Amino acid sequence: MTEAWPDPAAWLILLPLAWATLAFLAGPGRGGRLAIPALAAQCALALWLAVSLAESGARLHPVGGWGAPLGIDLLADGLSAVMLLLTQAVALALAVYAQAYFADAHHRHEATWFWPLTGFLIAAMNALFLSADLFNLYVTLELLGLAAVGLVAVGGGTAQIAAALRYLLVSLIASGAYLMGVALIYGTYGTAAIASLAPLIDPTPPLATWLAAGLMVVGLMAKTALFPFHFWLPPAHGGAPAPVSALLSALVVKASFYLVLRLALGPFAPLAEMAAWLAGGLGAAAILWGSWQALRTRHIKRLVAWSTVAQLGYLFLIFPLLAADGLAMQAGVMQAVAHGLAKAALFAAAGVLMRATGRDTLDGLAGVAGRVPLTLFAFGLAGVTIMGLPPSAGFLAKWLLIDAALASGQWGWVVVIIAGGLLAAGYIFRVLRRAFLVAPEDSRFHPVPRRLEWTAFALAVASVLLGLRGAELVALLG
Amino acid sequence: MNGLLRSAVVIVGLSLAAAMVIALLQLPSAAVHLPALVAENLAQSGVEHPVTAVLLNFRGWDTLLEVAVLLLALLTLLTLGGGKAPAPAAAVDPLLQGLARRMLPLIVLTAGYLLWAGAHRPGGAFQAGAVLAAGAVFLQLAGLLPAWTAPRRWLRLGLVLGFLVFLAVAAALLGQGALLRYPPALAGGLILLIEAGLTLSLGLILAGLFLFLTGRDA
Amino acid sequence: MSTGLLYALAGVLLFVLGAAGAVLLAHLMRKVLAFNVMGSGAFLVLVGLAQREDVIDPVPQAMVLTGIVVAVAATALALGLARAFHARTGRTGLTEEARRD
Amino acid sequence: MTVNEVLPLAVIASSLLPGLIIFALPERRIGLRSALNLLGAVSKLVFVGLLLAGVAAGEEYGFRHTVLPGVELVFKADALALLFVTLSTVLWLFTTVYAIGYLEGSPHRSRFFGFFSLCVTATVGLAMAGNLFTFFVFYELLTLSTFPLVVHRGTPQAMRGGMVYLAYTLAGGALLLTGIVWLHGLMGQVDFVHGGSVAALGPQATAQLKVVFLLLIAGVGVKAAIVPLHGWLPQAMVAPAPVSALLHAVAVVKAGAFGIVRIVYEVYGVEYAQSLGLLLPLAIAAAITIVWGSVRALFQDDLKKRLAYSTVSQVSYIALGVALFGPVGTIGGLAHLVHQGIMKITLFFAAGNYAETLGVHKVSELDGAGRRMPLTSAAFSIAAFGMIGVAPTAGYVSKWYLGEGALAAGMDWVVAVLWTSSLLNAAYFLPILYRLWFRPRPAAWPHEHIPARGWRETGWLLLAPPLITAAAVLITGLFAETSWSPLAWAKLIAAREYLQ
Amino acid sequence: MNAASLTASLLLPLALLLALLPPATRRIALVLAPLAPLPALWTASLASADAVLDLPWLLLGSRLGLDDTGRLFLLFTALTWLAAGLYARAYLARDARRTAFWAFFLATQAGNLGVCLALDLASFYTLYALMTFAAYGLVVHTRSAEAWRAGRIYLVMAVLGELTLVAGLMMTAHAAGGLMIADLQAASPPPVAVALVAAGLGVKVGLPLLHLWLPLAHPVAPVPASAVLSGVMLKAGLLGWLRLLPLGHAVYPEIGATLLLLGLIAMFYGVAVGLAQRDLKVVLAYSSVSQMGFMTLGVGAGLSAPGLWPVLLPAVGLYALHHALAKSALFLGAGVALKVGGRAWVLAGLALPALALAGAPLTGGWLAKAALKGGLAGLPAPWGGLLGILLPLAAVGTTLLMTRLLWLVHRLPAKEPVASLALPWLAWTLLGLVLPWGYAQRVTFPEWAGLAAATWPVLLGLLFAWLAWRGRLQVPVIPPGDLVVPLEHLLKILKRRQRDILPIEQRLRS
Amino acid sequence: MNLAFDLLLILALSWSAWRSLATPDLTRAVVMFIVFGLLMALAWARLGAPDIALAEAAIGAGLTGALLLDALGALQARRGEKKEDA
Repeated sequence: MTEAWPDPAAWLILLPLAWATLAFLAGPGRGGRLAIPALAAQCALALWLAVSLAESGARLHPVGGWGAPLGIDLLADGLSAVMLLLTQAVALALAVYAQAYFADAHHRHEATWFWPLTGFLIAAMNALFLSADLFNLYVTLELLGLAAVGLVAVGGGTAQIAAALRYLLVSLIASGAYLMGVALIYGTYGTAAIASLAPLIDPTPPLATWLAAGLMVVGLMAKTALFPFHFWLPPAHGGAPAPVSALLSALVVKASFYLVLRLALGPFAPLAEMAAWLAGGLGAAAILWGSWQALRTRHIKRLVAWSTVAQLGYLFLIFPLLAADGLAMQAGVMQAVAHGLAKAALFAAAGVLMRATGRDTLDGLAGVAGRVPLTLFAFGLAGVTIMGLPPSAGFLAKWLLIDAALASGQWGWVVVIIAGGLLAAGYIFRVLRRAFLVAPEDSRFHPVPRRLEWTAFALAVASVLLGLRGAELVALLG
Repeated sequence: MNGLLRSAVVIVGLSLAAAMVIALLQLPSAAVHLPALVAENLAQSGVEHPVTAVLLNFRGWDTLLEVAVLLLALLTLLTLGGGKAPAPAAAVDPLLQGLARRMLPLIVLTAGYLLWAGAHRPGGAFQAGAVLAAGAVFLQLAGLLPAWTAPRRWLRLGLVLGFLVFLAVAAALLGQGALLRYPPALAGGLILLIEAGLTLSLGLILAGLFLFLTGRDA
Repeated sequence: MSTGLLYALAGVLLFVLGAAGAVLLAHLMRKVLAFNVMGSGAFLVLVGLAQREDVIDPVPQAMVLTGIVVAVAATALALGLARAFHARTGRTGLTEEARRD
Repeated sequence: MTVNEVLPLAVIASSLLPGLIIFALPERRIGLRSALNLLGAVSKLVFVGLLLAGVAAGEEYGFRHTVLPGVELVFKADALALLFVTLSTVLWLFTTVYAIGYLEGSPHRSRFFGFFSLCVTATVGLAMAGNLFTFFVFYELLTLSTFPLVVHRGTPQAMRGGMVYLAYTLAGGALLLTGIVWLHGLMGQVDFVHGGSVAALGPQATAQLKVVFLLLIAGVGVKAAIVPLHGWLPQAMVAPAPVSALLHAVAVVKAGAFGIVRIVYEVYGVEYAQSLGLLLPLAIAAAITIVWGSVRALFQDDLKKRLAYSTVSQVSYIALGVALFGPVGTIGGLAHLVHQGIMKITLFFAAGNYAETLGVHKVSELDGAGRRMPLTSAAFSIAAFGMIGVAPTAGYVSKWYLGEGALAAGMDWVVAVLWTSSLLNAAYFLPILYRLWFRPRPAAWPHEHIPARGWRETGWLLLAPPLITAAAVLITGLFAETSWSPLAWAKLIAAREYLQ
Repeated sequence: MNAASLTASLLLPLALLLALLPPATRRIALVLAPLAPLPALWTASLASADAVLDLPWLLLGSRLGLDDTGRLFLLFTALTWLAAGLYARAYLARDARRTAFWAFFLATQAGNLGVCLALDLASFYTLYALMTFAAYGLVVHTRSAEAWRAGRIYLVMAVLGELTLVAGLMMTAHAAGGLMIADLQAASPPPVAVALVAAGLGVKVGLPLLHLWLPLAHPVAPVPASAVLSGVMLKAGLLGWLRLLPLGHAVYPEIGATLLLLGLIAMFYGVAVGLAQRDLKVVLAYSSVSQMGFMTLGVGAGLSAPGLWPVLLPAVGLYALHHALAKSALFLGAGVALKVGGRAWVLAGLALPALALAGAPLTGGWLAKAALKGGLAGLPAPWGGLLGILLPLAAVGTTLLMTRLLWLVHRLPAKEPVASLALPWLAWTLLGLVLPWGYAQRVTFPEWAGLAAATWPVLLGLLFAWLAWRGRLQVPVIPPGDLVVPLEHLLKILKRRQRDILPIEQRLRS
Repeated sequence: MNLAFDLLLILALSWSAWRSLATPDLTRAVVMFIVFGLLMALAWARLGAPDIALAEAAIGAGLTGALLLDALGALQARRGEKKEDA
């Protein structure tokens, strides 16, 4: 039987649900004061979970005490622990950021239901990371999708509404595909529990299984905004308020990737090899196309959003390489974590830059290097991670990826990885370079709360310093 | 481009349909047979109706999250608004109003029945809540209930009450061992408690989905 | 052919129809309709396929119940967004928007 | 942790920490900032001194930290590392002093000095890297920390220079990374060890090892500005003078050259590299660079650009020395690592003085500057003679050893390269000296910022560093055979690399 | 004591140079500057034969000391510098750039003296370079257009020479396995090394084709500087040959032959072009080219036939001594003549060293030429016989050239005499007559019977001169620097071409 | 008999779904969708799932229908009767 009351995994879902609900109860614009300590507690829980997992290995929590296949299992293993840790940490930082961000009179109206939405979002992600049941995962996906849509719409502007709408539609169609996959799987095997499914699926399954896997993965790819399903992402992430963009880009898209990874490593492992090349190819295309667009756009946040499109490509590069002794999986997770921290920092920093200049274009950045140096530094540091330069975690991810690619003799990916890094440098430095320009005479700068700057900085530093503790992360993955 | 997309979608759709049809027709029997398991464990679930047992006990976790989904949809709708005054109810047929007034108790009664029935036959919180919501919609159409704008505190409490109860039960049970693992003795009572709360809240939420929307931009 | 399988096949049809519609139709309302059709198809497959030997399976039924509620929530949200979008732009489709990037 | 583990870290931290604090300092805290800078520089010098004493006595210093399974961050302060560390540390001290004077009153000094410190941190880290992975970490850190310095002025021209700089160095980094990971895949972790270690892979890996070598050398070759990878260097000249001085004398180009040294000696092992036939192409590339850089320098009127092309040429002497199979060439290359550093930094200091004091940026505007600024010009002249290789300067010593090394390696043609290069050096430096000393001074300087006061032709912070480094150019040349000279240290290293 | 005197020889000029720089000590330094060669003089004359100072920490490991050759060279070098210095004190008394002159003067001097003391390659080269580069300041001292031109050409040639020398030295050292001059005693470096060393130093010596700078640079410098340039600095190149070439133990027939040939050409070419000059100092400069040809012959013979070297070495040394004294006396005299005019006592004073140069009996030139001739006679055919004929002819040429010089002096308008210049000059001239005799016991003393053989070329030369004067022979004018002129022209064309090249260059850059 | 009913129902379902998507008139489309929802409820009943049938009728057809109609009104109020369906 499982441990008594303190199962941190389950609390990690209940706690955000609870504070989200209470925040709603508290009324519009409220909840920040509730969220921050709660998130801190969640951080501690996630850490606790990670430590205990490192000691004792993966752990199952049968909800309702029934156990699969009748009931639903929560499964906490190294992979989920890493994602949970990432989520809580980034969310905590962004909560601190958001509280300061929305304190400003100009942005207060955006905060109406920000906190409960965020709570649900985090709960959904935590639930997703822990769930071991395909249908339950569908519910968490929906919960996550709706929360994300709500957050995109939080700004209330026309562009945001449009972006939210597009996001919602894609998300719904994708969920539909996923649901169909679940239906087929359930029909074929009579269960939706991953643990029960894994031994049932052999390398020569019936056609229905293939179709199910295809539908599910395609749906998840669309939710992850993998090329060519990426079109919804730049407006959604580029248009939302900065803390929201950060949450979405850093965490939400990772959830569906996580699921793909889970499926590819778990029940669909026998099938994964066939589709891996396709996933890798799409990932490569995403890297190149996303970077290219990031090099062209004129808006700061659009640039960062396109960067997300590109960086997500790396996550899918791992699939053709999964066979190579765990390196690729580590690379994928490392990239997810690195990108999560860095992208949160980038969006947070972009938010500060935009607020300081009062403009959202790259051209408006001239001179910010002198005004908000810390933020620019944060942007640069996060950029280091995005570019995959040492000693950041992004670097370790790329290192592992290249290592895996070379180990399996698949040269082509190396070229893509390297090219992607260089292109990333190109767009990151587009920002930095303008920031260093001398400010034009007529430019006006607005003061920015220090807390915004420091949060962005802390996230960026974390993304870089994590590179020094990569061994622990990998050890946790087991 | 559009034509191309259209033909591509049609082709993909047709082949997908064909593939699925073929796949379904050649499926062997499933390896796992859950109905038997459900029947086996029904006695410990606290209810007699298998669907309710699955919904609130075996897969109660899905249901908990599902309620959160509903709440979330409502929340998002609220973010779109921004405190516009509700449109004055249009002049409505007095006959309809009369009918509505008389229907109201009936609706509530039906909902109560469905809730109670859920334990051992078709019915339950969702259906009951839906009926309640339908009633609210009906009232609104009859001009008896104004469209909602930003919810006040009591309404908010009503909206989340069911979920909070569910959550509290889950948390309390987690403290005892596992999420939503009802002690067999208390299972029936707890499920009823949850269902009662849910009926109220689901009714309000589902109604809210309509009432918040309709007042939006008329 | 069992009833379950029959409805499952119908579900396939509806799913594909809905999916194609959701992708191709421009009007937001129709997208919502299509999505609902698509969902219904998936639900039919879920229950129908599980019951292809005509044994009632409460588990997928419970799942579909959950699914229906989720679907209505999503529908309401989509409609809400569509209305807000329409209120701000007067437009009922996203297609022109899609090209502006 | 033992003292032997802490000391290398202390060397790194002694510039990292002040740098980080400086970032946070408000612009007006000049005194505190300068104090921090100097404190860092001096304490680093002390740590390095301790290390030097220890290494000379046979102590081993190192530190390991596992980053990924099978991937470690390794620091080791061996003789070779200390050669470069000492150079960086000493020149950092001077450059700091100089920069404090140079940037007096200019904006964004906290940023400048912060990155400046980071730059030095990266350099010493790179020098003490104990494996390719660690080397790469600091190699890229160096790229990043120098970028803000290059674009410091914030002009469009500076931006262009900065972007060119980045494009080159990051692309080089990418090549290097590929090579490193590849080698990692073949070998597992590759620590730097005397005599190299890849030979253990056996004959079936030679083809791969050759490609890896090409990747690695091309990667570091960008920073070492080997033709045709040198294009960034003249562009990067838009940076303020202290940056050019540090970039071109110590940090960036040397990092590349140092990388070549490590790769050839301690990854491949010079014997093995020779047996693979890798050294001759390297020598040829270096030779081409040496000549081409000098030829281009001839045509530059911008003083700093001329110096930059001169750097392109001079840094490849190091690569050349490495490529000469045999200890004498090694000694020459390693000694040149230091010698070129002090000579070039002197030249840049002086160039900066002309710019900052008189507003003179072009060679053609230097007429008579020797009269106005005799001390600066004297320093410049000494360093220029050093560059040409005129005895008794440091440059002469290294050129001598390079030539002897080439003869010992049977590569007599290298002497002709050295001859040509020296001739070209003379051709682009002597006209400058001629203008400085023998041409009449103009009626007015382009933009005289700092008036002369007695013998103080400019601010003393600007004056002292070039004088000291110029003296060092003479002293290291004159006393090359003493036991504490860079040459002696280079001999020590060479003895270890060849002592199998 | 030896160590101290060796060190002082080198350091005193440098110390005085440093003292010149700060205004505070400048005055006293100026006063003392002419005396800078005194320690060197002391060393040359009094230091013990085994005086060696090992300085392993200096440069690449240095050794200073004296051997016979070094002592001789140091002696006349120090003496000449002393004379020139004393002369310069008066000559430049009112010069505006006096300090600069003395600075370069002292630096050059330190290098020059040091070269005589250096017993290892590195310090030899170092001091040699110091001398070469510092002398640039002497060449361009007047800042006139000619001076700039001469300076430029001097520098180009000097740099080429230095670099070639270093390349040669590298190879030599590699062959010898050490940097000490002593290590070279038994080494036989590859011919290319020998050729490089010979050519590198040949620039200084003024070998034909490498001499281009010489007729330009020597005349434009202030007179005392010309005196040392022509008198002793050329000898530094010669000393380099003696020290660095594998003379006496290895055969290099091609290089030896080449040097012999170049020496011959120099002897006649210098005279021929010198006769076509109008400027006193240019005439003297060409005379130096010609005279250095004699010494080149000795070295060439040494490389061709090592067996002769024991005889040749003292002969070449004596010749160097003699030429240094005579040529510096002539330059100083020319300076006096330019200030005073063609007075009789000036002509007489000039005639003495002129005669010596021509090898008139009983002069140093006579001794030197006889010794050299004795050595060269041992050369195998055809050189032995050929030289026997050509050497006297060269003496004829020298006589002619000297006559031309005196003729030019004679035509100078007379001015006020300047005692401060004249006295050091005259004293020096006399010393120059005596001193070679002190060295005569080292060489085979010429037989008295040979007096006639030494006399007739002088007489023949005088005859030719008289005939030319009588016949009002018009001397064609060759611009100083001869071959430089077409070369410069070529360069100008190239420069014009550069305008066409430049766009390509720019295109390359973009 | 049952099979015939099932087939008929499926035909009706498909037709109503198709019409709700394809018919040019939006109002008619929504109505068709409500019909579709009711038919779905029937189908659920045929599949032995009265719970779903109830829920489908109340939520799928009822509430969704109401939402759709309301939204339709809102969307058309602004644009007059103009259909934008391309």
